[in-house]
Amino acid sequence: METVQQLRDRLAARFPAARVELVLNPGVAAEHSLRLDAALGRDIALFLRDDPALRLDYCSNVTGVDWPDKEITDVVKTTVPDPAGGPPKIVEEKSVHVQPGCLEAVYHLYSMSLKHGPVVIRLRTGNRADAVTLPSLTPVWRSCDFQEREIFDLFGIVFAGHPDLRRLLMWDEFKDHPMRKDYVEPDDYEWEPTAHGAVLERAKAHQLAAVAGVVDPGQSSANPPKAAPGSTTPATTAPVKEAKP
Amino acid sequence: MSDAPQSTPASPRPAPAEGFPAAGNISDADREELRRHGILLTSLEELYNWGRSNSIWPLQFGLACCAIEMIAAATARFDIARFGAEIFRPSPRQADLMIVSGTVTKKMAPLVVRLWNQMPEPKYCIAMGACAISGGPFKQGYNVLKGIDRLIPVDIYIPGCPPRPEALLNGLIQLQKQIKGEKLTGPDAARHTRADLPSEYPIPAYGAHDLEPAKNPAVWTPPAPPSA
Amino acid sequence: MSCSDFNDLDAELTAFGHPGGSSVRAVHDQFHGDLLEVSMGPQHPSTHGVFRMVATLDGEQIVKLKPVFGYLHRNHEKIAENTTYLGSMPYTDRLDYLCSMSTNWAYALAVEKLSGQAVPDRAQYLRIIMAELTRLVNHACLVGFLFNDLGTSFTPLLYAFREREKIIDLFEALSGSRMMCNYQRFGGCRVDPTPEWLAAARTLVENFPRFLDEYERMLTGNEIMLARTQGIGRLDPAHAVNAGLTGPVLRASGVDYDLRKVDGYGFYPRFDFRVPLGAQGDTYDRYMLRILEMRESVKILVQAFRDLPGGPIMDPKAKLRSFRPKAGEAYGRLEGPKGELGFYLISDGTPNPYRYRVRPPSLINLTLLEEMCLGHTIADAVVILGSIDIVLGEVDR
Amino acid sequence: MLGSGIINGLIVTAKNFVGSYHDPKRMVTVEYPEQRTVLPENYRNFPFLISENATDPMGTLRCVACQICEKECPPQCIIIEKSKDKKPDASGKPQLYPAVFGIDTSVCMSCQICVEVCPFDAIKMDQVFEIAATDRFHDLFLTREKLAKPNSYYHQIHPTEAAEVDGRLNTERKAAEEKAKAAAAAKAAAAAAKSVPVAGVADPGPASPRPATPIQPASAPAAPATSPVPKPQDEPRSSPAGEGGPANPAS
Repeated sequence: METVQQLRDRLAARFPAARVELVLNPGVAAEHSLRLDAALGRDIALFLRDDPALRLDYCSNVTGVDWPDKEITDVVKTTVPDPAGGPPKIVEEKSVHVQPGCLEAVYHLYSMSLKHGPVVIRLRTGNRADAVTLPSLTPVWRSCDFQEREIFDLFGIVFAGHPDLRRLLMWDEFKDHPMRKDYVEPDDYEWEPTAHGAVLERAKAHQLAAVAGVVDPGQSSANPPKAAPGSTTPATTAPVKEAKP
Repeated sequence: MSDAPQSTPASPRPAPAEGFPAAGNISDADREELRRHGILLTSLEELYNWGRSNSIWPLQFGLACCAIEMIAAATARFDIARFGAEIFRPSPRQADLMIVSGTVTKKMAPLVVRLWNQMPEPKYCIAMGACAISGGPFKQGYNVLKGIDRLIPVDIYIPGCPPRPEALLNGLIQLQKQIKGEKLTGPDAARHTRADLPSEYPIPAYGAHDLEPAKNPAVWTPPAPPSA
Repeated sequence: MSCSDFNDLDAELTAFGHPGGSSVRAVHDQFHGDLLEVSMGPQHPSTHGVFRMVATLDGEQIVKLKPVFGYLHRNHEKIAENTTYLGSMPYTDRLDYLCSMSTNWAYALAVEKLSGQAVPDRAQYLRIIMAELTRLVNHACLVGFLFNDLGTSFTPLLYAFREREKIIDLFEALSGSRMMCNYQRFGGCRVDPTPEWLAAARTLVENFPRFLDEYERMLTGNEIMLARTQGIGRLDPAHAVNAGLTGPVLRASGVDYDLRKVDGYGFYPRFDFRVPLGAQGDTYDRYMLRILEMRESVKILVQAFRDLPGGPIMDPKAKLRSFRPKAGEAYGRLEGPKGELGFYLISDGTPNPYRYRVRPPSLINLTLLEEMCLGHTIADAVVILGSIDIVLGEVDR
Repeated sequence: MLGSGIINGLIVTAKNFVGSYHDPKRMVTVEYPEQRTVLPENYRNFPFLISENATDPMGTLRCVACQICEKECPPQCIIIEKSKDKKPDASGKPQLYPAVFGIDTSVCMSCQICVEVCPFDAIKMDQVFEIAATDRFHDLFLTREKLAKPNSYYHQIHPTEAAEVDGRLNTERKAAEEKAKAAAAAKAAAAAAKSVPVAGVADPGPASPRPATPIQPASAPAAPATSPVPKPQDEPRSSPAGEGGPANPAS
């Protein structure tokens, strides 16, 4: 099979409008990947599937990856010659800029008929808040069906053109995307006898909140849920007690 | 009553002046002595509890890894049928015992409570394995309920990940002992005989971030952590 | 309704473009009945755990079936991203809890690909022994569960569990736990088996074909089984490949794709074994394929015991604590008993993986469940689900 | 012939049914509270702490509160608080000790990682499994008093592994001894004497996983990190009560 570099060149020639970047993998595995232009993602995927030399008919793994906003400190070193004739000084200029985060979908493609692979392709969203739409590759490979639903559920990438885009693992009423790096899970830290590290911090925060009466022991959660008394409990002999002081 | 505790030392019986003592006052040693002579003494309460404790029908309800060990306990090698508990009922209406075998996720928790509510009294709950007791290794997960005892009362906790089938049998024997000791009348009567105690528990709803409510304060009363 | 009727129906469905959405209408138009929605599970004796199917029925025929997941979603990936590489190893036991040994290996394989660790020869052989023993356990139990779904009350499962107990006794004697072995490490295995253990394992493997013969005599010729599995849940190869199905389900449709041959991971290229393939792609083929795979596994095991070399079982450079692979990513996969089990890891140079993803074969093999069930009765859906072989710990993770 | 497959299947089950009456090998049931499976030596369930001396378990814990296991435990079920003062260990060196050591068995998954990372051989895997309780907050949280078990108990449950560990520790201690001869000599000898399994010193009591099982002292003496042989696979894994096998522990 051709190398990823050759494949990149071939794709660039075939899709001149698309931006196809080579993403080098610095690790030992050295499985380099191709970052595709999201707008033309599905066309390129179809090409990869149907090209006779590639025949990538099997999409094995679809993964979401969250890349949060990152603060990057740039250090620019400039050499200033000393006017007095001494050795030139090195002046460092620091500047901080925020690299905007994004969400990424990674597809591992193999060929079952030609028995080669993997070709790793990546699609990136514009940011993590509102521009989170990517083209769905489920029409190309049916195996993306559940995996794209899972990514929609856990990361919040919206796959345009997916036939049945619903949450896969969490319930439909759930609002968060828990696999994102900045997700805070609900507060149920009443009984943590062996807490240390991050868990201890959360347990202490829970204790403080309980003492201050902020958290209702019956309904504690990191994000106070909206009250829905009618829907929560059916008629029973033991209604949930209100908060004890 | 061959399985009366044999280790009880022969305590002096309550010294009847004449005649025979009332059935309730006979010590275990005396009763064992009588049994050897072919006389069975019992009370209605004991007979009732004996029957119940030896035909506990569990709900056929597996959640995760521990369910495989529960199935293993029902197969030939461990043979839970020796305890009268082999009839795993698929319907909660016919079951006496709910073995919560595995991780209870928040998505599953309302259904577990509903199944519990559908079981008729007297009913018992065994939390089998670390996950059912406390969330276990998956405790810090966002979708994992940290212990089924936040929502329903649990009678026996069997730790282990997963517990051996023998450990499940051991828990079942403990439950049988508990059932045999239950009183039907009086102030310390068993849960199912008392009208003031609930047999149904509120079913939490799916909320935007968590279950609502995430716990039932009527059954969930954790003490202060020991190291705090 | 006899088998031939179903074949006619199949032909008609193909004419209407089966599988796919249009066949829903086709079946509906054919029967003109009122539709009934049935929710099976998550508490149902034959859904193999907390799996739920929402089936729309016309009479007893399925016209629509939607699987619902997540009742055992216990956040394995999130927890793994907050713990060390080694700390995730015991969690992989709990993914596919019937086959902890091969799940361990899949994870170790991915981490070794990420960090470039070498594995000594003896450990490679031990891994193959454990993986194939696991395959025996899984397939034997699967057949037992499948017959439970067909309506036998527990008997084949009792036979399967009798054999399973023997094998997991071996696992327990070696690794200390019946199910959660936690046996593989990055760069080798944890415990070296004694000669007595190996002798006991060899005896077991040599006796296993006898069990298989008994099992087959009891089950394979059973007319009720034949009537209920042949022609049921057909799956054509093109759809199966496109839907990413792997493992015995794919090979039952006749696609020759076994990672032990394709990737040749571990020392599998040194072994002589066949990859059984099905012809019809129906439930019966999936059942027979499991039996044949067990026989091939026995062949592999016999060779492994014969050739097992001496030497160390751990890479001497491997270290247990403060393990930090270089930044990068790797996707490691192997042929688990249920299909392609893959781990995708992104390292950022810290002790914890930045991204940890499991490619669950059980979940992706369910992609075509609806298409396989369309036009069959609700009782057949149970059997089809049983023949796909899912474990909910892996489906929902 | 139609139906012959079913009849064949019935013949198989009938064979097993009849066979189980005359062939004890086919009776696989272990009647649990009366009979017990012989747990393999490598079996692990919940950790415990090793103390050198059965009479003073709290004073002779091997643990030096380094907190490595607390950090490495995947489900974080261990809590350790270091002591303020130091106590001499077996080789006479002053060491910290755990003022608080707790394991929440309602979380522990017996993965053995704490044992593998412990550099002091202070925490080992136990074999108890009958600890079902009615109150998880108190009964299932094991404090250091409940966790400490003497070294002789360790020898009883994992003989091969314990002999290897003791050999290693003794070598280390001898090396330490040579460095600091005078004061340490007496203590090291005492430790070496203690580490030999002494019947009757340890009383595992109700926690013992197999009270009536005789310990085979000669199970693969030279092999490192061994696993015992399971019984031949067709036999039931236990002896019937009252035939020289495990006595009835239920009485």
